[in-house]
Amino acid sequence: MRRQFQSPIVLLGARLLSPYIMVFGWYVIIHGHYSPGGGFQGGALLAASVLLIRVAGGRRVARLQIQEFATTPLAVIGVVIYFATGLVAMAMGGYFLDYSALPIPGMEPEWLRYTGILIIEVGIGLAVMAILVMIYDNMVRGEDYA
Amino acid sequence: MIWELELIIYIFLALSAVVALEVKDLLVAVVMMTIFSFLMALLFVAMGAIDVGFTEAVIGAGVTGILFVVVVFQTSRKSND
Amino acid sequence: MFAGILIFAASDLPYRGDPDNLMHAEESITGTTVKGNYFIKNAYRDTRTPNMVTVVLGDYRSIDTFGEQVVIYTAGLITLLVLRKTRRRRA
Amino acid sequence: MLDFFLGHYAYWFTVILLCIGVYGILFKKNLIKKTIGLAILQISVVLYFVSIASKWDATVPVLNPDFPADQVANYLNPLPHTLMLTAIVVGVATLGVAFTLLLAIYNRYETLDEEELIEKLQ
Repeated sequence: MRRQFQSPIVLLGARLLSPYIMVFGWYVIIHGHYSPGGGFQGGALLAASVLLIRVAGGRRVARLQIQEFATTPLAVIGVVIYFATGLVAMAMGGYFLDYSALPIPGMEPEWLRYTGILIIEVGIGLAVMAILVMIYDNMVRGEDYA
Repeated sequence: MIWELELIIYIFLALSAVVALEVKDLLVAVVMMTIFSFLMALLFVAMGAIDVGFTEAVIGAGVTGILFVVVVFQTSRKSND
Repeated sequence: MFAGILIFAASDLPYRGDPDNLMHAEESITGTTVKGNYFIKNAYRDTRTPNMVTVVLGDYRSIDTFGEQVVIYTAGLITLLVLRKTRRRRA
Repeated sequence: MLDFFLGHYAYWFTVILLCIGVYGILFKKNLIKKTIGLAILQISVVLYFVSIASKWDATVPVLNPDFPADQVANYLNPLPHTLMLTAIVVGVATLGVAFTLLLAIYNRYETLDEEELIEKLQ
């Protein structure tokens, strides 16, 4: 509707800043056991790095990073990672989402629970990133900014 | 918990909330809403809830601000009250 | 007036930050155990993870977190369906 | 007297924020202003839950070997933090649904003011 003129300086700044935000998001997800962080915060940071390119560059540039039809399968993959972890634990004889029954050989039950928390946090991060980007894409559908 | 710092942040929170509701230009209201979220994240960290403060700083100031700006650009910018 | 009633009611709440509050006690007034102290004592011993918030989010209350994830997934699908239908009618 | 004030001022300011949010929902005519009021009310409830979890002279809930975990007065209560962490993320998702409905209303009726909307509905 209200079309802004395209500014190359803003686009350059966004392209410089976006990969570092994405790396910091993965760091927050992986390192969430020892410092403040976790799946929700890391997923929101990943979504912020994708939305920065989309706001600064418009659809033509954003199509090179993550395409619009790819967000729904990513959200499904995130939910399925979480659910499959619970189902595998239940198939191995534990309760639903009981990580100490996961079939990884050679680990004590405490470290198995540590690994289970890590797996489900990757799932949460993917789902949160995909859904926040999906809301933005549906709201600006058919119109081009910047 | 440092109670003098929390008292100052509380007063600024109430001020920014009132300004965000009373201003006529909707873009200014969105910016005041972002300031409100940042002060709230600062207050959470001062109370010791670092995870909640981190989440509020990322989501309340980043993603919600972008969504508000998109809605204001797609609809009208002026408000009658 | 609404604010006055709420402020008067809030003045009867227990003091903030007191470690002897009912919420931080070992047993509640109905005799059941309060789970917060259990989380603080046993989080590192059970999962070898220092961050207690992550442990409570991912291990002890993981089914709750799964419910939250399904809720935000449904919210994303609602935006997809509603906006696709209205844009098609307008065009 | 100072003790009473220190114990309760957080609750009073939380009540004031909640009343500002209710005022925004009830008396503002623009729908975006109503949404801002909704966000303020939601964050004030989160603030109440965080403020009842605090203890004097306690550290953040990340395990530190200098403070033994047997004495629970050393650490804050991690349970309300977890509940509010998920509440914020679900809050932004439901806010997205609210924006979606706003855009659908604007695409059909070309206005966001409440009185004009009622006139066009009749």
